[in-house]
Amino acid sequence: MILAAAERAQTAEQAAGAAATVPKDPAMAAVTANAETFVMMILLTLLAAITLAIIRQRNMFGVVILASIYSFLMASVMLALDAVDVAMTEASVGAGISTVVLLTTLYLTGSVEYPRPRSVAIPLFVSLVVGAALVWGTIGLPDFGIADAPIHKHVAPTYIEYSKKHEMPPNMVTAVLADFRGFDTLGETTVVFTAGIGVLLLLQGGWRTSGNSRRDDEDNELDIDGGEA
Amino acid sequence: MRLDLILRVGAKLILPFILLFALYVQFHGDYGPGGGFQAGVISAGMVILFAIIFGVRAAKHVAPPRVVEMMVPGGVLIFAGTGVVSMLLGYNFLDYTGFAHEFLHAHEWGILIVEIGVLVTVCGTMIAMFYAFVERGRT
Amino acid sequence: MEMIADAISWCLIVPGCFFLVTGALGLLRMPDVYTRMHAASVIETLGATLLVLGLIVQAGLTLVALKLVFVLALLFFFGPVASHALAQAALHADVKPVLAEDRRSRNLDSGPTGLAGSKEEPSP
Amino acid sequence: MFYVATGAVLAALMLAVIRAIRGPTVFDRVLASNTIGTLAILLLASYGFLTDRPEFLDIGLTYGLLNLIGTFAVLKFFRHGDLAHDIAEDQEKSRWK
Repeated sequence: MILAAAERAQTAEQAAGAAATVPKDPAMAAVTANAETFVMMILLTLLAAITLAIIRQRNMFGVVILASIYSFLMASVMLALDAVDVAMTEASVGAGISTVVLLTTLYLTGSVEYPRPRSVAIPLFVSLVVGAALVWGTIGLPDFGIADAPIHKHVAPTYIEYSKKHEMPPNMVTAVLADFRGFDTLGETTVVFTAGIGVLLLLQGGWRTSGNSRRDDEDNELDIDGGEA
Repeated sequence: MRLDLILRVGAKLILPFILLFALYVQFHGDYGPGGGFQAGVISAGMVILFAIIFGVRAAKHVAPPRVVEMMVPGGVLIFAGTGVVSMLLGYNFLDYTGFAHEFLHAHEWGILIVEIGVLVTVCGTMIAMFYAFVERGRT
Repeated sequence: MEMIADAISWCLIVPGCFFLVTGALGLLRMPDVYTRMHAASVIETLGATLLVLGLIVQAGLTLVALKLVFVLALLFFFGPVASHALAQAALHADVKPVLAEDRRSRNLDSGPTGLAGSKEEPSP
Repeated sequence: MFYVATGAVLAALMLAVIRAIRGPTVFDRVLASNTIGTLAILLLASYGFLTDRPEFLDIGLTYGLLNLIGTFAVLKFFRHGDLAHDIAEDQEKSRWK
């Protein structure tokens, strides 16, 4: 049992790449794997508790604060799963920006959730069916962390070999994101750009009037008046 | 009557460190966790903290909305322009091999420039979203 | 040498853990916001400082120790700032501290049911 | 040793989460969230030592720096009902009145 866990941990670490320093001793690896399981179980339980509290909470301020706690715990889970860059993204977005954006939204919408309009049977049914379909879909996936999953056989070893051969940056996530898959990252940046432009268009109401100085505004108004006359 | 003197002094203390940490995350991304997206979010967080403590008007002196809105497409242009330059140098789109005399140096330069593009877009988008949300429903 | 370092970190980490759990217990059990803040400050000052100092001893003279020092300085300077802002906002929102007389009279009146907090979710 | 530290931090984390869920006023929740931020930094540090990879403290630093933004935002919203509220403008207005 312990040996299997050690093997699993080692293979998972090897598959995870060169960024992690693999513990040499198998006993140490077993200890690490057990501790990881323990921490993960507690963190996931806390996440479930926070989620239930968010659902039951009617005051929107409580929801905002609980959501920030959720993102704290989620970043810890990401770190326990060795996804360091994702953990960093979750920490930086969840701790500061998302709280601020949710609060500014609350200023526009009001802070108390309306009581449920109708019966909950249909939404409950829909969400149960969708959730069951998603869980059913995960059965087809390979087990968590096993070494002979297809993703560890073809693409990842190629990247690892290539970046070892050419002595690329030690954090391979950066190399993969910005170099090997630079085209994807360009697409992601374009997505951020598009989302930002969309939000700006929605909130500022088409033509931009905010950034100009007062005199510019008056000029615009005069122009509009002249045009209408 | 300045009730929040302590907040102002505390914010003045922490603001430069947030920006410094953002730069660390940006330029240390090759060796540790982080990269352009995270650094952009952190530096946008600095401007937002400034706006919360010192008021939005002061923040607009620091990061004028015109500049911020230029940053949103500017980063994408930097990113795509890197690709175009590498095509002009005779390689594939976003293949950085032609940027320097040596493979490793060229790719480090390419990654650096591309990450700066990501930083500029993400930072601009976050600050512009904050300004837009904050201005909505007033005046 | 390693044994001495281990002994020093044990001596720092165990009290740190004790103060962490004590502070969290106080955060859960205290009757109102201000006393809870009092308990939480134990976590942020004593517990975190001792724990991080123990980890610094384990890390030795490395970059990790430097980062831990930064974390320590951060907690040291900005925990009190956040606590100050929180207490000020709570006072501004008219959350009254629960006094000993209140508790005694409430205990006489209606038993210990009303201890959980002085006010329901205030809205701005 | 790191087992003890991680266990204690996890126990404190659980107690703080219970307070965040139960907290009657918003300020209790903000306090619990602030405490959870501190505890998350400590968890990252001790867990990094436990798994022999303490290099990832950068994430803890991110927490520490950005936790302040969220706390200040919530508290300012409560104090003034508005994130864009400008105290300097208030003072100018009161001077002219």
